[in-house]
Amino acid sequence: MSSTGFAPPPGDTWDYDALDTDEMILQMGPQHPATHGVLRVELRTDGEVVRAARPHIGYLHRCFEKHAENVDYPGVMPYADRMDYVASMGNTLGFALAVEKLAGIETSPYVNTIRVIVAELQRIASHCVAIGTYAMDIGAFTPFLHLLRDREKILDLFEWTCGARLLYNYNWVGGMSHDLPDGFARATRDLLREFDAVTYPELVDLIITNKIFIKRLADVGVCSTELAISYDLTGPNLRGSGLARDLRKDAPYCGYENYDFEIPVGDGRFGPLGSCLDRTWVRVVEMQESSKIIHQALNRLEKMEKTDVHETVPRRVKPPKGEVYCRSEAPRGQLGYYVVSDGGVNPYRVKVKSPCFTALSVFHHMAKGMMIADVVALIGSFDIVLGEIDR
Amino acid sequence: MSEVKGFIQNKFPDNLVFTTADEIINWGRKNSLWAMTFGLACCAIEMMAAGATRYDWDRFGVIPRATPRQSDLMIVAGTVTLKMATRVKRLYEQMAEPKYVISMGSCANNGGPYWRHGYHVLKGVDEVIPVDIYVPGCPPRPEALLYGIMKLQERIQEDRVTRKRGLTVGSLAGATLDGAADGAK
Amino acid sequence: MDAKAIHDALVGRFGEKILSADLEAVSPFAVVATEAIVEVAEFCKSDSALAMDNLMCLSGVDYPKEEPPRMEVVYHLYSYTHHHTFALKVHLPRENPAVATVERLWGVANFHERECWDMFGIVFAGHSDMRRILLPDDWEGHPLRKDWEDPEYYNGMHVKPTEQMAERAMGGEAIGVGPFDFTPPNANVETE
Amino acid sequence: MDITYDMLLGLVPPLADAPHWLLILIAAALTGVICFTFAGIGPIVYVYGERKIAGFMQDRLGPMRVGKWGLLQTIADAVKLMFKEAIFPKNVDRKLFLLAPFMVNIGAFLPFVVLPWGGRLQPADLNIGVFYIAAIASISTIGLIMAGWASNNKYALFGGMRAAAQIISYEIPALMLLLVPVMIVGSLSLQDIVTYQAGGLQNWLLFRYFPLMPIAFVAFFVAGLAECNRTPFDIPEAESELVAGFHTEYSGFFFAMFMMAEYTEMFVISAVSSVLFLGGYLAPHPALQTLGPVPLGWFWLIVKAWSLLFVMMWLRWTLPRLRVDQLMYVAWKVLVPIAFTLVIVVGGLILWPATANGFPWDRWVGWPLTLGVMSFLIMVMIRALRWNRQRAGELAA
Repeated sequence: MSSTGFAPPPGDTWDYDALDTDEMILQMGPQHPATHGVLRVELRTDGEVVRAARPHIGYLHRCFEKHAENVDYPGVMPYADRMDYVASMGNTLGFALAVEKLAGIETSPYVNTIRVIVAELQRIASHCVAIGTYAMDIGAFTPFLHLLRDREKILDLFEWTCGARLLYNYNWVGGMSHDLPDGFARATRDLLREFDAVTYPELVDLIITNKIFIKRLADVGVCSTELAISYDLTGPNLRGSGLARDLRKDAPYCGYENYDFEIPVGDGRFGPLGSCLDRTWVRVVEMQESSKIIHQALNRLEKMEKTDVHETVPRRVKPPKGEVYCRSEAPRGQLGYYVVSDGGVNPYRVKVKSPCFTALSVFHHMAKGMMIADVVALIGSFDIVLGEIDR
Repeated sequence: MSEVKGFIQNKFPDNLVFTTADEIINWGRKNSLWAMTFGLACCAIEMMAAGATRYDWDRFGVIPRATPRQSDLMIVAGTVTLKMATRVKRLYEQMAEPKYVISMGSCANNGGPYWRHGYHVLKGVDEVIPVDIYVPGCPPRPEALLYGIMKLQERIQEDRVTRKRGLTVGSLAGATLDGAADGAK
Repeated sequence: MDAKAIHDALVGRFGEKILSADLEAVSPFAVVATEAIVEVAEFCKSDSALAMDNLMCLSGVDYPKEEPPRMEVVYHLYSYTHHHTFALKVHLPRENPAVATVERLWGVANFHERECWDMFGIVFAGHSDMRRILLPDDWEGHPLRKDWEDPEYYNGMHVKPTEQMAERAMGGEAIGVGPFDFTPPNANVETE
Repeated sequence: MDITYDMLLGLVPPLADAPHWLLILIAAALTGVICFTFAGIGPIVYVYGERKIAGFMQDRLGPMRVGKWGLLQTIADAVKLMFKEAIFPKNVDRKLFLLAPFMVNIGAFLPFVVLPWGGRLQPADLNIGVFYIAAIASISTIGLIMAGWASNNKYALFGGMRAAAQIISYEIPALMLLLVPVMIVGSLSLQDIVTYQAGGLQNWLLFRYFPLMPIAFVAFFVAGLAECNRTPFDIPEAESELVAGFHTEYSGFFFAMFMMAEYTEMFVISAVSSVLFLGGYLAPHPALQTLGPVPLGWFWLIVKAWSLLFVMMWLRWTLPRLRVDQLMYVAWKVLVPIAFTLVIVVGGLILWPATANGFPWDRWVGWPLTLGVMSFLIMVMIRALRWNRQRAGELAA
């Protein structure tokens, strides 16, 4: 097999002629409407039931870590944006926190509050896309378009603040690229009022309490808490299995400690705990928590004295020799940056622990014995983004 | 209809309309471009936004189709990596004959931000398949994609269908993999 | 438990197998002997005081310029019950580095180790499915090593930006947007 | 058909002494041409209608750029598909691959022979009309399986097998529920069923045996949905799982034939259910039956069929898709028991003299209540829409 002579695992034989008659290998190929991008899943199916599944990734490997070693610290931001392109505020916030921790930069509470507002707005927008594409995988096409319409309003806010719709380069190391425009607070409040009054209730009774949706997801892809911890599922995937772990509460950063919000936990309301529906349910309730946080953050912002966002941005980012591992709560889970610096202008090594990468590692374990329609539901329930998996 | 010059010019009353076969066929092809859902990376999210409520591309007659057989427009939206390039080539060859390609985003145009150090990134999708329209931007706004589709429609409208096989806009089937490689050099 | 207490517990249990440690660093870590890494990891996970039941991140780092040129594998561990983190490091030689797998302790190590093999060439003995994870299976070399050179071609496609594209881009000349002249190779052959 | 026969004799008198079979042949050919051109034009309208309705439901415009309001959109699609290359993959079973679209179209077009558009405006008044429709509907299933098997593609194979399982297991409740109106009327011919329901709204079969017939109508409609692969039963061509189900390998004009067959089958199912339960070409009030000399039978049948078509399209864009085993569960554990009990109960009621043709309270309670429920539904929808708009407007202010 490989040059170092490792025999293939006895269990899953994957050569074609070893199949007995009625099994067949189905390639849910890199171009497939339900794989959220370019993921190839190799299913060994017996009729509709999946005997074994093997995900193949790497179709969107864009060499982020090689770029991070050849570009200076502020230059890594645009590449970090493009990793998880659905929630790029979360990536750049993670990297900024890591380098600030390494370089010992203290950002002002004003900048921290802006970061919280923008991160939570991005969480709502990212969950809109996640739940929308998930509903489309199950077959309902209209909720997807309704959620994208509501997401467009959030993108308008981002465009007004930092000029871009999808990839912002808004979090800099030590500050932000632009200050919030002055009408921002009023526009965000309008948006959130409409979100709480119309979008959220419509989302809940159009998708979550929809009888067919519950029937399709209630007892599918059940993931126990030990399996989740062992395979390092984080974020909504872990909270769907009943463990209330959220970095914004356990290890608060950016001033999360002075906002009160609860952590939604899957409670097995419609079936066994940890099913696909619980994970989606956690994401839906989390959107409401995020809007609560933004309300409090906006109130705090008004009472706070306005400092310049470029104040603590160093002219040349040269952190001292050393290494740091810093985690932040991105919409898809716990995003970890391991940054090693040798005192130079370019980072020596940046390793990203992406939540979707680890979520996909449990896929072959849970896909055994499922039907093909459930495999699609399982992929959707982990809300994976291939840009972040392949980096 | 463009000005038709010829011996039958205004010899008949106005309720008689003359047109050429090209006009009708191109008008049909132009207004029902069925795009293949081929989202790779960030540009796929903008392509979805282009298909969604605010920038609806259904107004131009574009429906997303899942199989290459039934689609005649391939929008390469996102970074084409080397591992994906062979799949892109195979999908292009599976499409039915008048097929058009829009390369959306600077990653698909020439490798984009991953141009300098991307050892696994293909430097532009035109190394593998012939491209009709390049839409710049990273990611291009949905309006830019719609403008690209309208530009493609103009190209289709002025194309002459009855020419020899292989030379109309949508049928550069001859561009094989190695043909494309030295074509680009 | 803070880093000091964890380090003392490890030294107490394993003695000289814990080679060195840096506890004042931003992320404290301890360097473990290569052959003892599985026992130390087993102890970290099973011991009630440490209870590191979550492998946050497993990363490879290449240090060619250090005095004995070495390759490192860094294990960042986290405990869901005690909310403390700690890092273990293993030093490996740069020519065919190998270390035992920790896949049986944390399932997630399967993917992390495959990526480490793919990017650095570090072999994890006893790994259940040692294949490349991100790069295509027929890719030669391991890109994240510091001595990595981009290949010229990968099955017929340019990997390094082509000179023609490079000097056109660098030369500031507007790269003509629009299809290159793709006359099919058999264009001039007169059919029928 | 007898209309065209007399018309033929009227127009071309020397034909009168031609042999009888030749006359029948020409008359039948004439009716066939008229009938199938009308049936063929239908999908052009329905595809445009579906895209506009989908646009309306998804808060967007739908096709606008092609004709005045995108009216020529489907014509552009048809022109493009005509000139598109129809690919024949190499190792595909050529004969079956070629035959499948035609089988599916046969299954979709032949029921038009029996559809009554008016008193004598019916291509052929077969006295086994309902039985004929049931037989024809299963031909398209063979076409689907053929398409799935012949295109030598794993996804198409799955699509074909799922189509076989779904349509066959939904035909059983559908046939049972066809029996209910036939038992009440006592004849299989569609013309008799329609004339039995003459005399205004309250005589329609839907409003007889008040609680039973609405249930039979809804169950038949659901079984009909499954018959023509519409959401939530569209698993044979589930885009998100099976790429495109059984017509994955079809391109160009063959794919156009599959789409035409699907939309025609939708019209056939809604037309048949409106003939059986909603009194085919009968107007809600006898006075509205004709507008001066012009008989409006065909207008009423189209109104009823298209309203049912709207409901089908409405369901498509709102409901998610069922999984294969849940689908079978609904077929066998829900619809088949309902169908059997209905047949037995209605059979018994007919034999018992007191309720020979309907419960005593049908006349006063039956149709007002059903109409009440239907109008309540529509009113709720409109109010929800207005509340939503008003809420958004007030918040934006």
